[in-house]
Parts: sequence; C-alpha cells; structure tokens
Amino acid sequence: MDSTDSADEPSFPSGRSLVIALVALAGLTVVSWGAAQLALGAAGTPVALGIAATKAGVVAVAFMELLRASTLARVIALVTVGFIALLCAGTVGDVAFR
Amino acid sequence: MKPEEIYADRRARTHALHLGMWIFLGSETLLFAGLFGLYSAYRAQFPADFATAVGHNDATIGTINTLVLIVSSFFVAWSIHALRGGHRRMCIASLVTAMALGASFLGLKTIEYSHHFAEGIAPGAQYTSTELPEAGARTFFTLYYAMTGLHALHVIAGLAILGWLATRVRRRRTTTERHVELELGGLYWHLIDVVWIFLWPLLYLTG
Amino acid sequence: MTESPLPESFWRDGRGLRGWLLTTDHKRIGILFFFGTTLALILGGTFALVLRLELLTPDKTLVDAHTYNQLFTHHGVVMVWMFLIPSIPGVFGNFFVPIMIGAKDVAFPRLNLASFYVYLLGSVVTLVALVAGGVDTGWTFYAPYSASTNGAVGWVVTGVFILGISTIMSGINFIVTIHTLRAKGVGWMGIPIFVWTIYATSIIQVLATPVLGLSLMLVGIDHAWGLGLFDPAAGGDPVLFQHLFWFYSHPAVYIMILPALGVITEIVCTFSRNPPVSYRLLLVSALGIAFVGFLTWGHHMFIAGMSTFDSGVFGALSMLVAIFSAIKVFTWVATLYGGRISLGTPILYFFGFSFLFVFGGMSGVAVATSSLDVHWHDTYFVVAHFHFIMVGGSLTAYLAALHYWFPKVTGRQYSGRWGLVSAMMVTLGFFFTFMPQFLLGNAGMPRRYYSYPDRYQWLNVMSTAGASVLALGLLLTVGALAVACVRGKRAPADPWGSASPEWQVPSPPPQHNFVTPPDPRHGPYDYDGRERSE
Amino acid sequence: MNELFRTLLNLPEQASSVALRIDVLHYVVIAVSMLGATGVAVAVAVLLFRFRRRPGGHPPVSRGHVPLWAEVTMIGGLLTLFLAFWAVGFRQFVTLQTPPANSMPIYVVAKQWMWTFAYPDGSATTDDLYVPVGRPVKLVMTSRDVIHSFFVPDFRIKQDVLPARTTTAWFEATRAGPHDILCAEYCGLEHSRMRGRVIALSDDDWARWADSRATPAAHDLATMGARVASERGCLRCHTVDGTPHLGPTWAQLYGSTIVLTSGDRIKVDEAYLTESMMDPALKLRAGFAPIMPTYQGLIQGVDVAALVEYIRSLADRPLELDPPPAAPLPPKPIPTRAP
Repeated sequence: MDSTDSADEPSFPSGRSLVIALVALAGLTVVSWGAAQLALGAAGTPVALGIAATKAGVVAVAFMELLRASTLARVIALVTVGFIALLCAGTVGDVAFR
Repeated sequence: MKPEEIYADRRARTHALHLGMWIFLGSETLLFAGLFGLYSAYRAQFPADFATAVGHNDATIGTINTLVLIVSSFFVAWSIHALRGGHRRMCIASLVTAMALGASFLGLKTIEYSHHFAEGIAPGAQYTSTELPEAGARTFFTLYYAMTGLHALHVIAGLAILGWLATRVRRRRTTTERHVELELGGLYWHLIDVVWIFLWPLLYLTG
Repeated sequence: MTESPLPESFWRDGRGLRGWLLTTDHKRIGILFFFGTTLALILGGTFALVLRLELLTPDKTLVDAHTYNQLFTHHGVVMVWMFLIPSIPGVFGNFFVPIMIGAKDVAFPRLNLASFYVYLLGSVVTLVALVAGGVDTGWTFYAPYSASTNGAVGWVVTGVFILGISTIMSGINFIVTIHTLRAKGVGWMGIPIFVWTIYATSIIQVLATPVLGLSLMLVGIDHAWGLGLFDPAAGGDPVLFQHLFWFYSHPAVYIMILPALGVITEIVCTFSRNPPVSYRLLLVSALGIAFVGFLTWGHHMFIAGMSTFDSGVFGALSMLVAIFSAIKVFTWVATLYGGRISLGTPILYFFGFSFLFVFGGMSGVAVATSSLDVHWHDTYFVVAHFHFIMVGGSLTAYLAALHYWFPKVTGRQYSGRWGLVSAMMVTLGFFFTFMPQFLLGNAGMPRRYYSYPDRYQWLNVMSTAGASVLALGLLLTVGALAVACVRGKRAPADPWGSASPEWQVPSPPPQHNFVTPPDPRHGPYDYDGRERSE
Repeated sequence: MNELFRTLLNLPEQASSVALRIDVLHYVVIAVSMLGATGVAVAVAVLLFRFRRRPGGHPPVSRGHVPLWAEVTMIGGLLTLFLAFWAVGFRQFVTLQTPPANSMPIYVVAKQWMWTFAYPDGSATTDDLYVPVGRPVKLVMTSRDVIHSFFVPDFRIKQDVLPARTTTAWFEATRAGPHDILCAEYCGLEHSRMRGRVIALSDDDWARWADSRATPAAHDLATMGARVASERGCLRCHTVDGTPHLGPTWAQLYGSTIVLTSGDRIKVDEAYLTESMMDPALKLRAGFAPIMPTYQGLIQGVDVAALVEYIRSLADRPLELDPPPAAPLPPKPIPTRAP
C-alpha cells in the first residue's frame, strides 16, 4: 500500500541510480579535498561551498527522494537554506561594516 | 482517535507523515543556523586566525569521516530500496552496516577530540593552547566544538533510530507493504549527512 | 433551576479524569491549554502588579532592587513563552482549526497531546528557577551579563528551550493538518482567515524557534562552564548574541499577534454579517507579515554598536511590516461598511482593539525610525509600544475570542451586560496603564529601572492606577464567565448567525466534531447562502 | 509651537545642537500615529452605529469590490510615508553617528555602576562630565564589565557602551547647566542608580573650571601618556621616531591609514588605538607578528586615554632619530571614586 502502488507518482529511484549517486558523492568529496590542496586563496571557500551544495543536492534528490516528495517539501528545503543565508548576511553585514 | 478515522486512506496518512517529517527537518536544520551565523560573523572578524585554525585541523580524518557518512547514507537509502524490493535480510544488513559506519564516524571524532584536548585545545574557558593566534583560534575551536558536538548528538540520535528500525524490520513490524517509518528515519539520517557535508569544508578545508 | 443535562458532547467520554489526561481529542487538548495558559496569565499578571506597585514611589516601596530585577525577568518569560505564544494557537487553534477545515482531528493527535505535556514540563522547569534563586537578566538574556550573573539562568533557558520544542510540535501539527485534512470540497480559498493566520504563525514557529533554542543553550552553557562565545574577555562578541536573539524574538512578536488578527477577522465578519471585503488581501498580508517579520530583527540594535550599514537596511525593511498590518486594519473597517451589525461583547473588544492595535503599530513605525529610536530605545516608550501590541492587541483579541467562542465551547451563553462592563474596564484600564508610559519614555525614563528621578513619579502613579483597573477587569471577566459556565442560558448552535463551519456543528461540539458531514457548498463567509439554504 | 508640542509630549529640554531637529520629526511621526489611530477608532465607532442591526433592517447598501487602484494607492501612499520617515530619520541617525572633526575627545569608562571621564588635560572625574557649551564633544567609550548605555535625554543621544570594544557618541551642548546621564542598558543590581550629570559650562566657567583642575606640576594628558608608555613598557616594542621595531612606530601613526593582515585598510583613530590595546590580535597591522599581549583589565581608563593622546600628539612628528621621551615622571594622583 504505502504509496508503493501509486500510478500518479514518479516511480522509486532504481538501485542503479543510488549507486551512481554514491560514486558521484565520493568523487565530489575527493575533488573538494583536492581543490583544498591547491590553495586557491580567496576562491577556495566559494568553490568548497559550491561543491558542498552540489553534494547536498545529490543526497536530497537521490537518497531523500526530494523530487518525489510534495511541493511543500521542496519549498521548505529552499526556505531553510534561504534563512540560513539571511542570518549569515545580517551578522556579517554588521561585523564587516562596523 | 485512531488514524484510520482521521485520514481518508493510508496513502493520505503516509503523505501527511512525510510532510511532517520534512517540516521537522527544516526546523532541525535551522537549529544549526545560529552556529553558521556565528561562524560567518567571527570568520569575517578574524579571517587570518580562522585560516590558521582550520589548517590546524586534521583534514585527513575529516575527509575520511565525510566519506564514512556518505557511504552510511547510501546504505540507509539502500535498505529502503531493498525492503521495497521485498529483500528483508538485505534491508537489515544495510541498516546494520550504516549503523556500523555511523559508530566509526563517532569513533574517529573521539580520536580527533582527544588529540585536540592533548594540545590544550578545549572549548571556551578550558582553551589553554598558545601555539595558535589567541583571539581568533579560541573562538574558532569553541565554534568547532559547538558545531561538531551538536552534529554528534544528532548522529547518536540517528543511530538509535536506525537500531529501532532494524529491530522492527526483523520483527516484521516494518514490512514491504508498510514501511513509512523506515522512510522517515532514513530522511533524518540523510539530513545528518547533509549537515556534515557543509561542516566539513568550513572546519577542515578552507584554510 | 432544573435543566436537562447538556447533550452528548466532547465534554463527556465516560472515562473521567483519565479521559482528560490521556485524551487525543483536539478539543480537549485545547481546553487543557486553556487552563495552562490561564494559570500562566495569572502568575505573570501578579508579577506585573507587584512591579507596578513597586514603581509607585521613586525608591523602595515593596521589594528590594534584586527582587524587582527578578520579577520583571520572570514576568517577561512567563508572559511571552508560557502565555502569549501558546495562548490563541494552543487554545482556539487546537479547538477550532480542525472543525473549520472539516477534519475530525489534527493530523497527529498523539503529537498534539505530547506538545501539551512538553509545554507543561517546560513551564515547570522554567518556574523551578523561581525557587532555585531566580533570574535577573531580563527576558532578553543579554550577554555578557547573563553569563556573569549568579542566578538560576540554567533552569530558565532550559525551560524556555523545552517550551520551544512544544511550540515546534504544534506548529508542525497545524501545517500538516491544514495541508492534508481539509474536507472534500474545502479549497485553500474556502477556509476561514483564522486558519490562514494559524498557518502563517506555525511557519514562523517552526522556522524561528530553533534559532532561539540554540542561542539560549549557548547562553546557558556560557553561564555554567564559561563557553565564552559572547564574552569579550575571550574574544567573543556580545552583539552577535543580540543578532541571534532578535532573529527569533522579532518574528516571535508575529507569532503572538498573527492569531489575534485572525480572531479579529472572524469576529468582524460574523458580527457585521459581511464577507471580508478582500479575502485575498487578508491572506496575503498574513503571509507577508510572517515573511517580512524575518527581515527586520536589526531594528532592536540601532544603538547596540551595530554597523550603521545594517541600521539603514533593517530600518528600511522594518517599514514593510507596518504596511501589511495596515492592509488588515483597512480591510476590517471596510468590511463593517454596509453590514447588518449586531453588537456583542466580542465586537466591543474589537472597537478597543482597533485603537490600541493601530496606535501600537504606528508607535512601532516610530521606534523603527532610527534617529527617534536613539532617544526611545530601552526607555518606557518601547515598553509601552510592545505592551500595546502584546496586551492591547493579543490579549484583547484573546478575550474577544474567549467571548466569541464561549457559547460554542461550553454550550452556554454569558451575560452580555457583564461582558460589556468587563470589556470596558479591561480596555480603559489598559489605556491608562500604558499611555502614561509613552510619556515616561519621552521624558527619558529607561526601562528596568527600580528607582527613578522624582519627576517621573506622577506618571508612574497613573500607570499603576490603570494597572489595578485592568486587573479588576480581568478578574471580573473570569468571574462572569465562570458563572456563565454553570448558570448561563443554553446556547444554540449558531448564536451569532455566523456562516463559519464551527458554528454549523452543535454547541458544544460532539466528540468527533460532526453529526452530519460538513457541507462545503457554502464558504465560511457566505451568510446569505446559508440563510437561503436554511 | 515647538514649546507646545514639547510640553504635550512631555519631552525634556532641548539642550543639544541636534535635539530640535530630532524633536520636529518626533512631532510629525507621533501626530500621524495619533491621527491614524483615532481616525480608525472613530471610523469603527461610526460604522458600528450607522450599520447596527435595526428591527426593520436598513436599506441595503451596495458595497462594490475594492477596486485595485484603491488598494494600490493606499498601500503605495503609506509605504511612501513610512519610507519618508525612514529617509529623514536615517540621515539624522548618520549625523548622530559621525562626530565633527574638530570635536574635543573625552574618554568614558563605564563599570558597574559608575561613569569615569578622562579629559585631554589629564584630569578625570567620576559621574559628573564637565563640558564647554557650544563646542562638539566626542565620547570614546568602553566598559570594564557588562554592557551599559550612555543616555542623556536632554541631548537626545544614547549609545551602548561595550566591554573590550570602543563605541563613540558626540554632542554639542547648547544650554549650560546639569543634564542627567542615565544608564539605559540593564546592567545588574544598581542599574537604575547608575546615573551621572553632564555639567555644561559657559566659556569662562569652563576656563575657570579648567584652571581649578590645573595643579602646580601641571602637564597635559599627552605627557602623562609618555610616562605611561615607558612605565608599561610599550616603548620596548614601539618607537616614537619612525625607527622600525617589533611593533609599529607611533610617529605619524595617528590619522594615517594602515593595512591589516586581513587585507582591509583602516584609519588609525581613538577607537582603533584603544581597541588594539584591549584586543591587539583583533585588527593586526600587516607585517607585524601577533606578539602584543592584551591590556584588557590591566590598564585604567585614564591611562588608555593618556596613551591615545600621546600617540595623537606624535601624529605630525618628523621622522628623525631622537631620544625616546624622558624617564618616568612622578605619577600624578588621579581622582577616582573607589568602586
């Protein structure tokens, strides 16, 4: 029963897609580690966070089945990220311009 | 009153439970928001010190831990996949593997903590190390302990949940037909993974 | 008088006390919350009275400075986290939201009961602080003072943290309920505005509360073991605590006021027998307030040593919130126009509310104007401002709701005459308590002052006088309603002639809310349609 | 007009150069608020009466839907009004935040529960702040314990005073006489008694007061700073003649713009100098090692003031070698009330 027999929803991720996701995540981790060794200086942090965001996306889509979840779930995901960004912006906007 | 009386059918209930879980996950994530806010503010205040302090952290352990959590996350996802396919034993096996990985994550964390304590790098007032720049490094490591500590608490909770789920599957309470709790528990474990995916570069890489 | 017992209703389930303590019926949980929050109101009110009496004279009147500092701290903590935040959602939200959307219960009944017991636990832990030495930090727990003071800070922050968990639980419950349990044919645009405001409130609760929980935990740990994250001596920055605190606590203001705005909408429509002049505007403004409320926290910190840049940004953003509130006010007034208005206690409360809320809100615009805030910040002007919103707004609306839904919940009517008297006493008492405080603030009397220069005395005396009238008014309300519970005339299903679903079920509602399945053909404000079909 | 409103609103006297301007905005905003609130309440009352349910019922009124243009005008109008408040208010706020260049610096140290003031002439007072009328005064403030807030209602100024950081406020008294100083940020048991007075003096009173402070062995704050510098061993790392050494030289340091390790540029002013004594690593100058210890709690407000004044006095010193300042001078007693 449990949403298993639901025609109107996209079918469950296949085992293969899970494996692919795992490989992708491991790969990105190594890339991120490598990038850190290059000492990119100022660019280092954005790069690292960019990769992290990509990985988070992979986990959300492949493992957490975010695309199968309801729209509200996707909205929540976005809002959450947005609010963390907001808080950081507010505090940095204070410290940096003091 | 009984759930059956409230909802039209079980699918409606499953939907509701998923919704509730997602909202809860959002709330959980914002628990870390404050720490991320502090981190970015202090980093803007002591850029140089933070860089040095990050460099002082053992990137190898951090990276291994990242891989460990990712793989454990995979096994949790796999356990759901297995159960949906009706492979009960494989489901249990992958859950146990995931738990083992989670435990080893905590093990590595403990080793790391002990190294730090040995160097007098303890949170807040207990911070005695002098080799690193005084002002920034102390703050960095206090935040480091707060962030990783809060995360570790979630890992422990996650392990408990996974254990509970494994026994439910073994006792045939959670089955191919109805396994919403497995999906929800999985979501929680993946969130723990996602949080760490961000903590790792901030605390180990961007030196 | 001999009177047949009330019809079968949720009040009786034949399980006695167990039936109450272990109930998962949203209506009963609402009642439990009513008793919890009422106790909190009485406790916090008592603290307030002692504070007011102390301020009768420029120096010691009743208590010493230390006790005074603890009293205003606990007054704030109790009122904010044990009364205002859970009051309307916990009591009326729980009771009516499911009925309004045609559901038999909330999405997670057990979670709902749990949220009550967590609330209870949190309250107890918070109050333990009173016997464990009290806390004198003020409800804002500003570092580094909160870390250095020797009070039971740990107890209070833990208690508030637990209360936060309860808030999040019920927030999740409401959002999911409104999303998944609307009866067939009840669309998003077919639910009463009150449901929308509870929805918006829940969103804020779920998103903001964790941030508060974390920052309070940090303060607690700092106080216990010297974490030093906000302690300048350890390179920490106390202003950052203020950022975290207000990131929650400003939105928290809207947690407290949004449900009140929903109640007012219901009352205005019912009593004027007019649909809201614009349903769309009301719901947009509710969600707007919820969202923009998150962008304005910095206006609490203009003179805290925050960067001028932030002051500019937050000052401008703060002005937006006022717009949304103004939209609501205009919609209510326009809704009255052309109505067939029957006068009753609830609508009288609305009359008081209309002045108090608008002036309170406008004084908010005033303090958000940065150069003026420099003079007003941390003076009694600010105290008066947020009491206008919290008491003149939220509490007034809470009392209005109490009188509006009393017949539905108890199945009995109360005396309109006593309702009128108490409503007037509450409104006037409030007015004379806090109007003088605006003037005190202008004159420059800082808040949290135990002793003050003599020139401030006459206004303080006036304020205390008003406070005692307010207290009497509240006692009178409680008394009148208590009497009505046993003596009141039997109330019909729909005494006010409303079209909203909760009035279409018997008073008091049966155990599973509906005798006949809810009829979605008529919207909650479709008065004529109802009449025709009856 | 002004007097009428000021009395109505129970505002204190306008004793600073900014007070009147701020009050005028105050009048406008409060008037608008009052009118708005009363307007709404009256409207409600009228409607409640006009449309009350009567036995016969009143003739039905056509209530068309609110046209979009009406909504837009209403919302737009209000938004403009509020943003106007913000614009005017923020400009005044910026004025309040930026002291005039020619203002006289006075160093303020707050502690539970008293205010100490150190003047350029090396003297210090407690709780009473003496200033000349008609001359801008810049307060360089720091706290020794928790957060306090320096509030002078008559001047319409207020500024939180933070530990381990300096905040500044400024005012120009326009009226002689005492003006209350109140602590506005809750700071513990005696918070409400942490009061002082600004004693604004007319020019000749000010001169007389200054003389009365002057002792036979009079020397100004800068000289005192030179003494403190040698006593505290500052000169072991900092030179005063431009010779490079462990720490940045003080010659021509004040007012210059330096580059920090973070890469940011910063102008060296009272705030930066004080901050660097309390938390040297916070804004470390590029090219120097973070070796300076913090003086937080080790050095009194007056000495800090003295050092800063001394460094100020070296601002236009020619960069040539000459002997560092004379050996320690006899310490000068500084009047401060025991905590």
